Amino acid sequence: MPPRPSRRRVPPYGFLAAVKGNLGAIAVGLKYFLDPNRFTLHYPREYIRLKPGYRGFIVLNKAKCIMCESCARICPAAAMKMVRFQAPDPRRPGKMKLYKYPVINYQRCIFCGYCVDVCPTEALRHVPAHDVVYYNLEEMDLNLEQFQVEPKSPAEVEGGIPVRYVFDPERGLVKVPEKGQAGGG
Amino acid sequence: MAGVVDTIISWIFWPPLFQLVIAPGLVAALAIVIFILWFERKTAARVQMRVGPYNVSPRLGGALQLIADLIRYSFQEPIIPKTVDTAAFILAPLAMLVISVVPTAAIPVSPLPWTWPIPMEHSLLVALALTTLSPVFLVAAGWASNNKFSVIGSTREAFMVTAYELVFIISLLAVAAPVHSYNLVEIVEAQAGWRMFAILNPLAFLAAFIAILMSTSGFPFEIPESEHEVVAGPFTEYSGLLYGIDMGAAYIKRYVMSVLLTIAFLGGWKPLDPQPGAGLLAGYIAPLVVVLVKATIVMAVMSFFRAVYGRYRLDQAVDLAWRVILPMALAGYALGLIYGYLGVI
Amino acid sequence: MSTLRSREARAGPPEEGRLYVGNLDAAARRARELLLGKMKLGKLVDWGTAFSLWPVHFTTSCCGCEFAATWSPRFDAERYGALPWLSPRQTNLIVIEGTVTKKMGCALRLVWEQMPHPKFAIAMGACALDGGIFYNSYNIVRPWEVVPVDVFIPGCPPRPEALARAIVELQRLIREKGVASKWIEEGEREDKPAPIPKEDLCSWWRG
Amino acid sequence: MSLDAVRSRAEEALRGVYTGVEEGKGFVAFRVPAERVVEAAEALKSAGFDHVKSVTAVDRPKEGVIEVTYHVSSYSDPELARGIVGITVSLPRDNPRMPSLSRIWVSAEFQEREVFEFFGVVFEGHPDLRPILLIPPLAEKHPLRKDFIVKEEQVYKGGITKLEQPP
Repeated sequence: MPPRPSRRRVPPYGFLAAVKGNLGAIAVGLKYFLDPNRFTLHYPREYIRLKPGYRGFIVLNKAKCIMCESCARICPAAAMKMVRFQAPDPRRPGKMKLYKYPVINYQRCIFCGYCVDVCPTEALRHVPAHDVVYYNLEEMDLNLEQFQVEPKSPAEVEGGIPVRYVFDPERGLVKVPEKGQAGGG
Repeated sequence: MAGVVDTIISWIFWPPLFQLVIAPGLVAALAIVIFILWFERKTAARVQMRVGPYNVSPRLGGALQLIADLIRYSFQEPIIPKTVDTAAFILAPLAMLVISVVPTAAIPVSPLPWTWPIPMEHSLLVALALTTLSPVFLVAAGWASNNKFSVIGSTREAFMVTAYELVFIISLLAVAAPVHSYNLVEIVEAQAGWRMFAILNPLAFLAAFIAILMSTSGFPFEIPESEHEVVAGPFTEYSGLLYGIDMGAAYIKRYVMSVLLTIAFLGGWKPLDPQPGAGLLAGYIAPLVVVLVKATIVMAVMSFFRAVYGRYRLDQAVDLAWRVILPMALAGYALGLIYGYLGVI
Repeated sequence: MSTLRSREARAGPPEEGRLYVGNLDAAARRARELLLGKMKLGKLVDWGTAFSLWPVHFTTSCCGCEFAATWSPRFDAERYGALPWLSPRQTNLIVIEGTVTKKMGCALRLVWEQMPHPKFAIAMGACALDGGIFYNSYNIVRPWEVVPVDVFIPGCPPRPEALARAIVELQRLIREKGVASKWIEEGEREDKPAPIPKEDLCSWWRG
Repeated sequence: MSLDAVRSRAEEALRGVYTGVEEGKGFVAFRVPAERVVEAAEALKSAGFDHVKSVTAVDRPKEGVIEVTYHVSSYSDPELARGIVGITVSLPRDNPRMPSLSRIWVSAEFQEREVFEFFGVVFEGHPDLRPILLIPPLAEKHPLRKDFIVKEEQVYKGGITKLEQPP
């Protein structure tokens, strides 16, 4: 559609309008100064518990993995790779079998969740953790053992209080404590 | 023994020293400025539904934030680029700091003659003249930096100086007219009861208030250092302690001008009325505290405007100063002349 | 680029014909030993630096939105004493948000050099760590090849809590390791060497 | 519907110059020989198309051509602002040269520089034909040509580890 010429609303102009506008601005500022509606999340002490389905960190359940490589092939950032092991096959004694398991490199992972979606046996799943930071790059490149460990949100580990936000028609966003269990779990 | 203590006290409270260095001079200025900066950040946060500085000292509500900033600035690397004029670059902020405090020498905080640092008849004029000095050093700081943003910021400051100085002087002369005196003590003594000039002459008070905001880059007029346009204005090249001094000097100037505004318009020490023969506490310290509290409230109101107003453009600010605020100040002066002619006060 | 003049003065012998006021070098050293050794000034400096991390943000990609959200009312990061500042001379933290192209790498290096010591860097998002989905692009550099990065945040983009966590971790790093006081003690912070030298980054730059 | 007016105006201006027409949604492109592109551009400019929205190119190695397309539109004429008109030029792939249109439309200048560095198309008469986004060693390789190889990684990490037990 071509742009339609819009009719601009001209604000009221003049000395009285200016005085009124300034006083109105100060009045609004004073209203919020005297009765602030502060909904700041005090982050290390409080945290937002993520809803199910949030694309957080990814954890592997090795028992379910059928080594189909779909996750590594679909990864758009080439963050997920297959590591290969050659070991004796328990079903056919004397023969060797090639085992392949995915590992992830969080340096590149963009948390798109394609690998979780494509996994045919739900061996990969998202963990509701999202605020993990690293001091160096090496520890972000996980190996097979580290990939099976479920990462914990540091705020949860340090004993933060889970909160959630609800919309109040009069006051806007309001922070309320999460109902039910406090702490982890 | 008591004689020794008395001697020491008399040395500390020797007005020329005490007034310039301790209160309302440098030490009190720094303390109040640190409080006001914290208050400014907290107020802006409060109006914007935030918390503001908090985690540095949760029990005090983050009141130590400015101390932390000061420590960090003091122990950061002071970068002095090779392209600057080194002597001017270093001396300009220091001179600005010193010159900003100097007007307090002419501002009396008590009616008793032994508390005046320099007994003079025209103290209002002297204080006004001394407050006009510090922009020179701000412009010099920008010029010495030899950076395009600094030079642009300095030029903006120079524009602002031409815009606000006249307004400030005329609006303060509106106070001197009805009293028939340039002596600040007489001006305060004329404001007995609730007849303070802020109520009698609101036009001049408002003009002086806006002129203070303009002169110290208060928030609606933070034009020389507007960081979205010129990086940090005259302070672009300053880092570490020198930048802290720079910023502190601007706020100290605002503080000194607020003290002057308090004396001239808000009745100074007026709820108190020290009689001749009053002691150190009743005659000097108590009026001083009243003045400082009033000045702090004035600065707090100025800080509150940071949360309400957006920044003006340079042309808008200069236009406002010449077309609206200057006629307002002149009208206030006319009102003061009428008061003086009728002998209201 | 810029030097500490006193360091220059300390290095060479006093020139003849200059006003020579005692042994300034030894006096400075003694004062430093007194302040750092006896009065435990280092802890104070670390405390001040940790709670006064003013970030200059180097926004090249979508992570800038999350940076803005972190300083928004909901995740107010000014609680940690971090005030976003747009002039690098007065800051001590750079937050690298997003893909850094080869041409932008030079700008990143120049901004980094403008900042006074002690200074810190946070690399935010997958693009700033290893390129993200642009890992095989012909025109990007990794920010950790240009400046020494202290804290890495994975995510595309990370949530505001993750950036807040990075600031908290950086504060902990400064206070536990005493990075800021180490700078005063040794005069120079030991930078992790950046793999790409500045000459390669800024070969095209005529400035 | 609205494109028809734009199309008829452009056809009228380019009569006798263009050799083919392609049409898309809100877009019509005229194929113009390389030696007559300046003439076509001047005709469009005088017809009221006053700016270039984008200059792009497509590398077709099988046909041995690089097709450069100028998308032009109008700010001044609201009727012409309803559609976008393209002029497409086919250039030989081994020596792509064409006259610069930045003299006619100033807004084409930076985008011609971009096409120059990404495809190696030389715009003759361009006032300042330097690379704009890439830095020198890369800018000579013309990365958006189809024969520029970017590095790809395989889905396996490392080699094969021999184990005594299954992992």
